[in-house]
Formats: sequence, structure tokens, C-alpha cells
Amino acid sequence: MAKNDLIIRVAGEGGEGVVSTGDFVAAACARAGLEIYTFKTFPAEIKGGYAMYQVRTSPDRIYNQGDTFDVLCAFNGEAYEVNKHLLKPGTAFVYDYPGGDFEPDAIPEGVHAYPIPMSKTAKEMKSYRSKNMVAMGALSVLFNINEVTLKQVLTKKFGKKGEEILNFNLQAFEKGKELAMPLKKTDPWRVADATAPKDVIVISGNDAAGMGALLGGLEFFSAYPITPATEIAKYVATHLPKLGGTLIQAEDEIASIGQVLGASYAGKKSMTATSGPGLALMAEMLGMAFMSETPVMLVDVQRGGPSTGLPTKHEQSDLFLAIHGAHGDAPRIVLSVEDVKDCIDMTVDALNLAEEYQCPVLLLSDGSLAFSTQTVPRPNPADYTIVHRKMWDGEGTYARYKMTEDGISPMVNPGTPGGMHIATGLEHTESGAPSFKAETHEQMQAKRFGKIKPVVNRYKPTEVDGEGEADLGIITWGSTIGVAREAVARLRAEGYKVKGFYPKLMWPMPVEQYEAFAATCKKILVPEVNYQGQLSHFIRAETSIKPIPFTICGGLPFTPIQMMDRVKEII
Amino acid sequence: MAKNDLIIRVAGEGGEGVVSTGDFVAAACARAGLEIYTFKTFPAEIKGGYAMYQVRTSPDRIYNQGDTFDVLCAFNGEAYEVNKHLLKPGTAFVYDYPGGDFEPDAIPEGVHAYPIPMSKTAKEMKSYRSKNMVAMGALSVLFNINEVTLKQVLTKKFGKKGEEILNFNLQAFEKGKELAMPLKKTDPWRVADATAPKDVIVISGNDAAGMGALLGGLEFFSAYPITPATEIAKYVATHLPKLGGTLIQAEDEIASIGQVLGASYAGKKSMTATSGPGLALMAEMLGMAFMSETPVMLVDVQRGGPSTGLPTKHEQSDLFLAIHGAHGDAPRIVLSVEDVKDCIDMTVDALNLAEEYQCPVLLLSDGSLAFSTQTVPRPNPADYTIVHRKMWDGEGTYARYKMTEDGISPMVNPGTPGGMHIATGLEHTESGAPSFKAETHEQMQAKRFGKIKPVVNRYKPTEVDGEGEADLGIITWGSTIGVAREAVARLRAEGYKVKGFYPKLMWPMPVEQYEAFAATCKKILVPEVNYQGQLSHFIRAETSIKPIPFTICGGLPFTPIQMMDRVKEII
Amino acid sequence: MSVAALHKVDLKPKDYKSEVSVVWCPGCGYHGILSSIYKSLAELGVDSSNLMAISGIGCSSRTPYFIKSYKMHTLHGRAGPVATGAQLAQPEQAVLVTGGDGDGFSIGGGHMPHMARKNVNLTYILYDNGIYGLTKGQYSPTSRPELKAYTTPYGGPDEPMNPLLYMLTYGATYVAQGFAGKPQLCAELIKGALEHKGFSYVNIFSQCPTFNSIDTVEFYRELVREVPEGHDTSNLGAAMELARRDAEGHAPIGLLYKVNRPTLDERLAAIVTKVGGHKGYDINKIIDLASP
Amino acid sequence: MSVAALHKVDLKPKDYKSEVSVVWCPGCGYHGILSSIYKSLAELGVDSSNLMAISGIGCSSRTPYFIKSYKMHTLHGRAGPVATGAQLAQPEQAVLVTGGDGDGFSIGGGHMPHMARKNVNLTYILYDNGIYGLTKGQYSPTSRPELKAYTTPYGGPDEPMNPLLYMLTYGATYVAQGFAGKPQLCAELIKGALEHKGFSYVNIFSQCPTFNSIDTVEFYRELVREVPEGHDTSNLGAAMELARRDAEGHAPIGLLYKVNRPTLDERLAAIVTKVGGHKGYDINKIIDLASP
Ligand SMILES: Cc1ncc(C[n+]2csc(CCOP(=O)(O)OP(=O)(O)O)c2C)c(N)n1
Ligand SMILES: Cc1ncc(C[n+]2csc(CCOP(=O)(O)OP(=O)(O)O)c2C)c(N)n1
Ligand code: SF4
Ligand code: SF4
Ligand SMILES: [Mg+2]
Ligand SMILES: [Mg+2]
Repeated sequence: MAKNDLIIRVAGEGGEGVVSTGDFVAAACARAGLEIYTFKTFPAEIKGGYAMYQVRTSPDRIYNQGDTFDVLCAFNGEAYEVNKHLLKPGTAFVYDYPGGDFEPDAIPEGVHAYPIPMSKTAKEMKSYRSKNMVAMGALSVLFNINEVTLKQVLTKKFGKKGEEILNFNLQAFEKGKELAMPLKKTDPWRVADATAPKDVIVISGNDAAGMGALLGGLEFFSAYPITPATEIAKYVATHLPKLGGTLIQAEDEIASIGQVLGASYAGKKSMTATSGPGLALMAEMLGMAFMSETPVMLVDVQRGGPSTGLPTKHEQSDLFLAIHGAHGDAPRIVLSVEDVKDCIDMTVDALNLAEEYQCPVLLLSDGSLAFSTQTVPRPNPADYTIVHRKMWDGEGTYARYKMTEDGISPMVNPGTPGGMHIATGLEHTESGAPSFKAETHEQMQAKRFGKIKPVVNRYKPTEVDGEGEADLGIITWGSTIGVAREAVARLRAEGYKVKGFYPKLMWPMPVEQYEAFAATCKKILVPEVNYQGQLSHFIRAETSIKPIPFTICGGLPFTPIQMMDRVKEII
Repeated sequence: MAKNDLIIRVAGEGGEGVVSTGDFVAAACARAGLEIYTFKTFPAEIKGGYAMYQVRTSPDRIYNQGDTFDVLCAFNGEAYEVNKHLLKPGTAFVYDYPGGDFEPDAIPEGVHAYPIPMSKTAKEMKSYRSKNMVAMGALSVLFNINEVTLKQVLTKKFGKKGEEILNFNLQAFEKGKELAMPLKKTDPWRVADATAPKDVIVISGNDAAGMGALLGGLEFFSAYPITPATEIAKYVATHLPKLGGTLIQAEDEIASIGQVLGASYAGKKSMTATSGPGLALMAEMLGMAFMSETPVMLVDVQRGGPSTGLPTKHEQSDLFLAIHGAHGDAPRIVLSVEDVKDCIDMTVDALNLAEEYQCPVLLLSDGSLAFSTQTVPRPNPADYTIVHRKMWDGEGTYARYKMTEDGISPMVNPGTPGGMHIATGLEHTESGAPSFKAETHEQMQAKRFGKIKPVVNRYKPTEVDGEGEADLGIITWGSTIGVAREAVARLRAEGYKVKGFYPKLMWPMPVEQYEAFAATCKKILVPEVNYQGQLSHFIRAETSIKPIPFTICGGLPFTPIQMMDRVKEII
Repeated sequence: MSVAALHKVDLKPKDYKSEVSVVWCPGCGYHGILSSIYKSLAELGVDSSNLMAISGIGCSSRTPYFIKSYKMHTLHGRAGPVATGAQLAQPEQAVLVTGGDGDGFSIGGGHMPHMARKNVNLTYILYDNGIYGLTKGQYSPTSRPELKAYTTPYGGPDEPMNPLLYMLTYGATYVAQGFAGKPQLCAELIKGALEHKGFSYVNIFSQCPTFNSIDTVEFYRELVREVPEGHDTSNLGAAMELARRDAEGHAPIGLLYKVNRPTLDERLAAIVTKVGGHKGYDINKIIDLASP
Repeated sequence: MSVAALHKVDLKPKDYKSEVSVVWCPGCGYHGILSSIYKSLAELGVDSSNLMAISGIGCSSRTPYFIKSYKMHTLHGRAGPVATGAQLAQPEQAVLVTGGDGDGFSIGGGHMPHMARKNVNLTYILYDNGIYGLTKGQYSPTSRPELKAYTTPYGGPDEPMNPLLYMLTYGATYVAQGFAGKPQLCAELIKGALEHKGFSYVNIFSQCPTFNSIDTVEFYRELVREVPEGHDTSNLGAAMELARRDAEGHAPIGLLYKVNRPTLDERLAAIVTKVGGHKGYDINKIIDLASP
């Protein structure tokens, strides 16, 4: 890899400015026309505790958080302790010394060490808060972080708080630069030089889902807070009112999905967002949405389970619940996102599919994407098509569940004369009247299942990464796709014949596409971050493929190298 | 088939005594040493509406409700209308005429018609209530229903209400006999003669589950009413207090499973019972039981879904939810019953497995078994082993989630000095302290999954019906097994080479047993009463078998002939 | 809701009957409640196509099937949230919720406080028969412990709750109680509820002759007493006092409480106004906020 | 619960500390509440091994980790049912539930009425900070609409609920309110609650300096007023009047209400007695009932 695809990890105590340092560096790189992909872990404590923020930046597209850092910036002893085993030859190590709360062990051979007295300098400036500015100054000098854009970013942020605060921070930044200047740079890491700025935004997965909701024409949102999904509601709460829409925080998840169902019945594009525990509580109402053919959309930001589990950690283990989590036969359309861009685009897709197919649509995101900020081409609202439900034309007698060729029955909004009808969770005839006859149930189930089948051909085809025959194909989903892309590329560069298949439509499964892909590969590896190999299960059940599962569940995403190693073992 | 394996269907308006007629006939046959298997359908209305009660009786063991009736006794015009298409040559037809509310069309060729003026006679006796007694008298004469045992049953029932009422009913019964006596019997159907009375009970699936709970040493039961599971709670409410135990009706299903978890933590054998919608609501708490390794047992009496669906109808469509209905990776042990006897025995098993493996255990029953009464050998309490959870020996420092060889950590009851600990839904160390480290999560998941694995070998092996090689093997579950048993026997009698495989342990799946069975069959047919072929899905996912799904979902069980026909088509 | 704002039509009570035939048992109090609903709709001239009737699951929750209107038959206990969503989506339409004591106060009991305190602009009619009818007779939160029911063959262990006191405590802005045996009174109370802007709650005692053997028509007749003349319906303390029943345990029927405060939809609309929100707002301005 | 019946031990408050270190923010009111709990346990001489501390999810729900006892850390909103089950299973032991305003009155709000009216014999301490702490600051059912929080950047649309009035309405048999800034009072109220036989509820105002910017220590100090001398704690009406706050909106602190009535476990035990139930009952008699 180019030495300017690099990863800077900042670590320290929560509240010490770890997050803002990361944000500033990321924004400065993005302004300089570079790509960024950030990754964070949060302390389990409410306040304080170990925090880590890592920025990967490169002039080229980035697909994941990377293998490990190239540069570590340690704000305190805990940060050093947690990361010291990763100080491999070639890495650079910037740390608070002297005057910090720790003295590192002997620096390992080949590690490039840059002691910077961050705390001491901050103390001299009589402001603990300036510690991270000192660090940033040093980092900018040492690793060629664009000073112009970094200052723009700082100005944008602190400018609002008044000249004095801005100047003080810039001063600390300069101090950091001065401290680094005399140090001899021995490592090869440098952020790429600025290029023509691209028209991008920098946004987290959760904010992106919120933005997607706005772009998708959302009118009503109801949710109950839950880590790591709450920021979607926060984003929507902040911006939806500007567009005249409504957000409410419900008393629990059952109420929020209920409100979504009610609002959708009443004619509004509606959605909610939650995480695993909330999804579990919504199972019954999602069945009702299927049965009553009411469009509802739900984002599930998966976290470490089961139960309360590891609420701030990454996992992709809600696929079983997403697809099978209803009593009776009541499927949903399930999508999953790969990256932050998908969080925008596929939230629009999910809202559209719910309207088009009049059924529940679940969009799966995950804990690592939720807070990962990435550069995304600035979305142009005009590029997004908003699909509306098929409406009754007012002709004849209205029957809500009319049998039609494609199984989709026109809807009608309350308030329309002549369209009065019932939406119900009981089995029913075309008019909605309860009926427990064998034929009714069989025909209506066939209708409800039949209408969503075409989505496998009508949703964008699953991307195949690579051409021709391969010794091994990787099939994976969610944010693990980004890891697979890089692993495939690097393996290919090393001469391996590998391919990738990256489904976004999880259910119903585009079986023919799976089969066609697998037909070109000798072996199929399915990496995923869960214990049971949930996608592997569905592949075995629905296709003729015999996948080799590759599961990890330690609360962290795969790294490209981890995936490459496994491929090399089994290819 | 012997002409004395026969099915008498009584049909009429709810409230006309349809159910008690069926109950009396069934009890009389059981008292006469015969086997019975009854089947009912309920009106959707609260009161009134079409009701049907069918008694199948034979000197030999009966496995299901049968193909169709041999004898129809129609109390009113609706009963006739609903059933007249089933009046095939050879069937007998007893009906309320003259003086009833209908006159049948021309009796089809070959149908043996016996008009009995039931309403008229009742009217003459000035008691509408005696109509069914008249019918019963006629039936007893026409079809050799044992008069002695029938009178015993009537006496048992009406005796409590005083001599007058008893005599009046017996009188009506005699009237019915007199009316039938002069009729010329042209059909071949007769209930077998009494044999030495067997030591049996006659009980419904729901009551049987209640009885199993008592035999299994249940101490605490909490439930929320729901069709078709409520009778389990009713049975337990009536009898558990006699054994010193406690039943409460909770405010909802989430509360009931929560109470069960709490009581179990506090050391009591605990369970709940519900149906699909309730199970959906319990998903989150079942995940907590898995994570906290707390024994909880739940009976799910499946009904027609999805959503509110067809609440009084039969379906076996909760397998997906039962196995996959949790966020994160959180499996359960899932069992399913074949018949009423299983409802007793496997409720005991399920309670035992929960204690043994310290995890949630789900027992699946269904709407047709719930109300089906069957003859069951009288259970002997001494035959049932009650398993208790492994308890801490008091040595050393107690660690609730201690890593042990078999993954099962000893428990301790509150009140025990030195055993204080926390049960938690957060990921945790051996002591129960929260830990979100990668190793902890991976090891603990491995422990929790690992400990339940042995159940596939330790639970009773899946029954194989037949020997040697076969052209086709039927794999099925739940009450459909009873249908398969008869279909297999009859097909074999017709010369077909067929076998059956009847799993009761649904999850984890005894894969080797499936494979071994399938290795002896050219084709595998999987009949089940749901839309998606849920067991087929799991067979495809977990074994190398390529099953041929055979699904129906009209709210009714399979009939043997229906299954035989399908086998003949594809064999 | 306040139906005052609705388009007015001139219809008879029977015009609000739908084509689905009523399935309740003969003698069930619900027949009377349904007539009262038809009557109040007709008197107010409610345009059916601007009415959403929403329910959960239970005998009482079958009501929407029998009313000509837009309607939803949802899940046990969940009429409240669904109706809240529907009301917020169409604040210019009328929303009527009907349901049972189990539906509303047992499984649905977690939603009630929030609907009331948020003053969701809808009318909630609770058919209070002290039993679970549809599931064939288990005790409900309003059952008396004397009742021997399906899961309580030896009587119940619980004290019954007090729906009126709950709703007053929760902050409902219109609280009334009727009895199915007094259809004229019920119609008046329902009419008042429909006219009220805000969360209006009407509790109606109703006999279930099929499963509740003790809360008979006669029992209710003895139980109820009209709200005394001169009761100040704007006085929460006085309403609570009445709701808590008199020394002989009589239950008040009539209007107990009625006040006005902003409804949830109004408060949400105020937020939109505050931020200057409107349909034509340029979404690019929001996207710009994410530029680095 | 009534801890009177428990085995008595002689311990200091610190002896009730577990080995797990407290994770709350500096300045959080919860530190004070925890000390009050330790103190009351020590004063009552509660034997830890006969105590079950049970919670849901939230910052407050972390409490059991810090107490030496049997304990369960359950699901958000579900401490109530789990504790009910545990109490009924071991009626001779003490059960202490701790949780937040969101846990208890938002997602768990459907369980509260039933625990109270059934008079489940346990103590419920609700840490009322007017915010969702653990999820980083969303408004809760006790938040004032002035609060600008995570999902309500422009202020909230809801009126806050009144926990004390709710619990009085629900039939709790011991209802008190404290403030984390008054640890001595809190300890007394908790002690009283633990001694009480029946469902005892203590609401404790507590500042969340991290996320609730308006309900500060100073705010609460201004807000609270001691229950007046001479208040009759057996008078429900008077307790409700106090709970509804005075004309200036002051919130009462102290004991508002305390009465005795049979607990759920007693009433269930009475059923067992009524049917002559006991461990040695011959199950064959029950099986016999099913013979044809
Ligand atoms: C989740 C769920 N649990 C339980 C049920 C079963 N159920 C249907 S109606 C009902 C109670 C009905 O009582 P109530 O609400 O008082 O209405 P009523 O029939 O008396 O009018 C119950 C428990 C259900 N449909 N869904
Ligand atoms: C089913 C479910 N929904 C949501 C959450 C997320 N959650 C955890 S704690 C909490 C609220 C905490 O607020 P509160 O109960 O007031 O306790 P505090 O943190 O203020 O002490 C929420 C919403 C969850 N854990 N489970
Ligand atoms: S069961 Fe009771 S509530 Fe239901 S319809 Fe019949 S009488 Fe009415
Ligand atoms: S977030 Fe608030 S409630 Fe939670 S520990 Fe911190 S100060 Fe306390
Ligand atoms: Mg009721
Ligand atoms: Mg709180």
C-alpha cells in the first residue's frame, strides 16, 4: 500500500478531546480533497474511560477502518497500555511526554517515537482543554496534515465561540507545531497532499440514515432511544421539522412502531429506528404490518448481543430476527448497508420499497457504521426518486385487499370519500372482512408472498467484484463488505484468484444471482461478525451453495489482513 | 380399514350441545376400552355460529383425526350445508328431520340417511336442551355406541346436578333410541364392542400440558390469556394450588415471561404458556434467559398466523420465531409434541431440560392438539423423573458463570450464604461482572452454545418408522406426525416402500439422525401446515438433505389420504 | 378530537352502520354502546370519510367493523399508539378508539398515561365489563376479586383498578363515565368527547352476561350514581374525589372533568413553526451542514 | 417488603459495598442515593444473602452491581415483573428494585400499576433525574418541556408526569419522595420502605449534571418542601393533594402515604390454604379427574 493510505489512531481518556481531535483531522483531510473513514470505540462508562478514535485517510477510495494504525497518538498511560502490543516496527508513536501520566517502556526496535509534552504545555497555557490542540499541531507537522484546511476547520468550529477562544486554540496548535518541528522524522507516513477539493460531505452512518430519510420524503418518525441507533432520531428531530414533518419519542419501541403503522395507514411516509432489543419488541407489530399490508420502514442498527449484550460494540447478528422474527408466516423485505453512502441511499430505497410493496422493510446497519464518519459525494436531492404507494383511482367499489395481477392492491388515504375500509391483522377477504376459510387464507398468503417476490429482480443487482473463474469467492454483507473489497483487491494483487459478491438485498434472497456467482468460484467463504454464521445459514437453506462460514464475534469488525489470512489458509 | 375404526361428526350451532354430545360419545367409547381421538372447530363468534365436534374411535391406536367422517349427525341446516359435499357414498347421515330447520336435498346415491326428529322431540319434551340427548340415543342405537358406558358417563355428568335433571336427560336419550330403533340400518359402521376397560384418561392437549407441568414438579406459573393456550393456565390455576404452587395472570406476556425468569432465578421451577403473538412479545426476555443462563420454560400453542390471523385455527408456523426469534445469537432448545400423550410427557421433558441446561426451552403445540381429547394411558407419577438444576456445593468462591467442562455452571438459590452473585443480560465474566472484551464475549458465547449441544445426543433419539431402504421418507413434525404415521402404514399396506422420521427435538437439530435416515430414502417429503415450509428450511440449512416441501395452510390439519396422494404423485 | 372542524353531513344513526354484521352475544352491553356511538356521530353530523375508528383486540375491539368509517383493527393493547400515529398524521380528521378493559389497562396499560399526558387529540371509549370477553372469561384489571373466572377458579388475588382515577391522574382533558344500560347518557358523553379538543376518555360499564356472572345489569344499576348537580368539571381535585367513589362505593356516571390545554399535534406544529419549517424548505441547506 | 422478618446481622454501611466499582459520573446524584441505601440496610441489619436487588437498564439500574446481595440486572423496563416473580418465589426474602424514570415510567410504565395494586411485597426506588442518562440525554416522562435534549432540540412537546400521584392512584401502600441532596432523609425513607410490608415506592429527585442542564441541584433545592408536620399518612386524599403540589408548584419530600393491606403473596397463599394445598398432596387425585 501507498504510504499515504494511512491510519492515525488517537487514544486517551473520554473527555480529553480524543473525539474532537479525530473529527478535526478527518475534516481537514476531507477539505484537502482526500477520502476518510473513521472508526471509534466508546468507553462503557458514562463519562471518562478509555476512548479511541482512528482516522484512515487516502487519496483513493477507502472501504474500511483498516488493519491497524500506522500512527498512534497516546494522550495518557491507559491509551499506551491498551495499544502498546500494536506498536509494530514501522509504526509511529506520538505520546504525551515528558509531563504526562506515564513513561513508556523501552521503545521497540523499528517504532518511530515522538515524545510531545502535551499535558505540560497545556498546563503552561493554563488550560487542560488545549492538550489536544497541542497534539494536533504536532501531528500536523509530523504527518503532513494540511495546515490550511486544518485551520479552516478549527476556525469553523471555534469561530462561533468568539475570537478569544479561537485564538487561544490556534495558539496551542502552534505550540504543538513548534514542539514537533525539531524532531527528526524517521517514519515514512505522511498524509497525501491536498488535491482539488471534491464536492463531499463528511457524515456518520447514523446521521446519513437520517439524511436519507429526509431525501426519501419522510413525513413521520417515531422512535425510542437506544444505543447505537439514537443519533438517527436526533438527526431527524433536528431537521425534519424544517421540512414540516413530525418526530416523536414514544414511550417504548412497541409504541413507536405502532405509531409508525398508524401514521402510514393515515397516508404518511413513516419510519422508526432501533437496535436489537427494540427490534425484538417490534416483532408482533411488524407481523401486523405484513398482514394489513401497511408500508412501514425500520432501521436496525445492530449491536453486540444477545440480550443487553455489548451495547456499544459491533456485531451483525440480527439477521435471523430480521428475517424470521414473526409468528406465523410473515416475511419482510430486508436490506443491509455496506457503508455510510449506503446509509443515505438505501434509507431512501427502503422507504420506497415499503411504499411500493406495502409491507415492512427493514434496513440493517451496525454499530461500527453508526459512528463511523466517511467522505461521501455530496448527495444531490434531484438524484433521488421518491416512490409513492399505488393509489385507488376512485372507480367502482373500493376493496382494500383486491386481488390484482401483481398482488399489490391500491391504497386510499383517510379523508377520501368512498374509500372507507378496514386495515386488519385478522385474516380477511378482499374487502377486509374477517374470514377464516381455508381458501381465503391460502389465497391471501399467496398474494402477500407473491407481491414481494419480484423485488429480487427489481432491486439493484448484487454487485460482483471480479471477473471469470476464481479459486475462492467471498460472500458477505453489511460493513464487512468493505473489508472484503480490500481483501479481494490485495489478494488479487498478490496473484490469488478471488472474487467477491456483496448482497444488499438480504430477503427475499436473489438466489439466481448467488448461484451464478458461486458457479464461477471453487470455494465460497462467508465472513460475518456473529457467532452462528447467520448469512451462511440462509445461503445453505436457500441456495445450493456450500459456504465455508468464517465468523468472529469479539465486538470488532474484521480487518482486511484477517480476511486475507483466512483466504490463504483455505484457498 | 376395519369398519369399526370410525369417525362420527356432530355438527350444529354453538350452544346446541354439539360439544357435550361429542364429549359423551368419546368418554363412553373410552370407558368401553376403545381408543378415541377427537377434533373440533370453533365458531369465530363468541356465542352461536357453526360448531363441529368429531370423534374418531377404534379398538386400535389412533394417530390423527382421520380423513373425513363416516357418520355425520347434523343438528341444523348450517351443519348440513357445510358438510353436504362430504356425504360420499358409504357415509351415514343422521339429521334433524322432520321438524328441524331444514330439509336436505335428495340424498345422494349410496349415502345412508337416518332422519331423526330431534328438535320436534325436544320441543315435545318442552326442553330445547334435550335435543342432543335425543340425537345421542339415536346414535347409540344406530352405531353400537356402548349404552352401558354412555349411561355411566351421563350419570357421572348429570348426577351432580340432581336426580331430576339426570332422569330427564336419560328420558330424552331413551326417546332417541326409540326413534332410531325402527329405522333399517343399511350402513356398515359400528363402534367396536366393549373390551376390558384400559387404565386410561381422556384429556385434551392443553389440559395434558397442564398435567405434565404438575408431574414435572412445576412450582410457579405466570401467563396472559390467549387463544388457543389459555386452558393450560386454567388447568394449572385449578390444580397447582393443591400442590402448594403459585399461578398468576400477568398484565401481559412480557410480564409473564419476566415473572417466570424472576421466579426461576429465585429457585423455583417456572413456566408460561402462550400462542404466537405472545411468543413474539417474549422474544427479548427469552434472549435475557439465554444470556443470564436462567432456566425458563414456555409452551407455545401455535395458531393460524400471521398477526392476529386465524386465532382459532390450526397451523404450525412458529418454528422460525421459536428458533430464530431473538436479537443477537441466542438459541433455545425447541421441542414439539405429536399428540396429547406428548403434551404430558414432553412438558415434563421441557421443564427438565430447562433446569439441566439452564436456558430457555420452548415446547411447541398447536391449535388442533390444544382441544383434541385423546385416550392416554393413565400417567403414573412415579414414572416421571424430575431433574433439578446443578447446585453449587458451597466450596470456594462462588462464580455464577464459571467455566466448566460441560459449560454448565452450578447455580445457587437466593438465601444461601456465600452464594451472592448477579444474573445479567450484559456480557460478563465468570463472576458476572460486565465485560465487553473480545475474548470474554467469544468464550462466553462458546460456553453458552457449547453447553446445549449435547442435547442432540442426550434427548431421546428421533423415531424412525420403518426399516431398510425406502423409495420415499416422510419427515414431519408436531401433530402432522400422527397423520404421517397412518399414511406410512397405509401406503406400506398398499405395497409402497415408505418410511417416516418424526423429530421431537427441533433445535438443536439431531443432524446425524436426519442424515442417517435420509441415507435410506430415495426422496424426502416434508409435509407441514405452514406457508413457507419452515422445517424444510431448517433441513436444507443444517443437513445435506434436499427435502421436497409439502405445505398447506388452510387452518386445518392434513388428512392421511391427502398425504398418501401426494406421496403417490412423487414417489 | 374536536369534530367541530369536520365537514358536516346530515345522516341518521343507522347510516353509520357498516355492512359487517354484529357478532356480539345477545344481551351484551356492547350493543347499547354501539347505538350510542351511532347516535352521537349522527347528532354531530360527522362525515364518515373523515373518521378513523381504531381498536385493539377483544370483543369490544370489534366495534370498528360495525362503523362506516376508515378503520383499523390492530393488536391487543396497541390501539393507543396506532391511533396516536394516525392522529398526528391527519390532525384534521377525527379519531375514535374503542376497546376493552384488558386491552386498555392490562396489556395496553403502558400506553395510556402517555396518550393522556400528551393530550393526543382523540376520543377513547373503554368498554368496561370487568372480564376478558373474547378469550372466554378471564379476570381483567377491573374485575372484583369475588369473580371466579377461568384462571381464577377460587377468586382473584387482585384489587381492581380505578379507570377514572387513572385517567385523571394521567392528565386526560375530558373524563366521563357511562353505563351501557343508559344509552341516552352514553350518547351524550360520547358526543361531548367527540366535540372536545384533546384526549377525551369515556369509561362505560357494560355487562358481559356470557362470562361475567357478578357484574350484571342489576349490579351496575346499584353501583352507579349520577355526578351530582353543581359538580365543577374544571376542578381536578373534585373530579378525583368523585372518581374515588363515595363511602358506599358508588361509582359516578356523567362528566367528571373537562379542561383545555394544547394538544400534541398543536405542540408539534409549534415546533415546526418555531424552526420556520415548511414543505418547500431547501433540503440542500441541511446537507450543507455536513460539509467538512 | 418487610425486612423485620429477616435474619439480622450487624454490619456497617460499607459492608454492603460489592467489589464492582461505581461507574457513575462525578457529581451524579446517584452516589448519594447509593450511600443512603447502604445506610438503611446497615441500620436495619439486613442479611445480604436474603436480599435480592433487581433492576432494569439505565445508569440507575447499575445499582445492584454495587450492592452485596443476590441480584439481577434485567431488561429495560422489566425489573418490575422479574422482581414480582422473584418475590413470589421467595416471599421470605427481601426484594429491592432500583431504576430510572425512563425505565420505570416510560417503557416499564405498563407494569407499575399492577405491581402497586397487587401490593407486591417489595421496595421500589426510582431515581428521578428527568432524563435518560445511559443513552446520553433524551427527555424522559418526568422531563420538563423546557429541556432541550437529544431528540428534542427545540424543547419537548409533553407535560411531565407526576410519579407520586401515579403511585397513589395505583394503590401503592407506601409512597415517599426524597432528593439525592438530602441523604439523611433518603436513608430514612428507604428504611421505612424496607420495613413496610407491601409495595413501597420511593421517588428520589437526583441531578444528572452530565445530561440534564436544567434540573440541577439548585433547581431541586428550590423545588422541594418537606411534607408538612401533622400530615396524616393514612389519608389517601391528603396524600394526593400533596402529590399534586402546592400553588407554587413545590414538590413534597418525606413520607406521603402508608397503609396496610394484604400482599399478593399472602393472597396467593390464602388460595393455597383455601384448597387445602400442600407439597405432599397426592397428584393421583388430580389425574383421576381425567378418567373418562
Ligand atoms: C399479544 C396478545 N395477547 C393475548 C391475546 C388474546 N386476547 C385477545 S382479546 C383479549 C382480552 C379481551 O378482553 P378485553 O380487552 O377486556 O375486551 P372484551 O373482550 O372484554 O371486550 C386477550 C387476552 C392477543 N390477541 N394478543
Ligand atoms: C428495549 C430497550 N430499549 C431501549 C434501550 C436503551 N436504553 C437503555 S437505558 C435507557 C433509558 C435510561 O433512562 P432512565 O431509565 O431514566 O435511567 P437513567 O440512565 O437516567 O438512570 C434506554 C432508553 C434498551 N436498553 N432496551
Ligand atoms: S363474551 Fe361478553 S363481552 Fe363478548 S360479546 Fe359476549 S357478552 Fe359481550
Ligand atoms: S449520565 Fe447522568 S445519571 Fe448517568 S451517571 Fe452520569 S450524571 Fe448520573
Ligand atoms: Mg373486557
Ligand atoms: Mg433517568
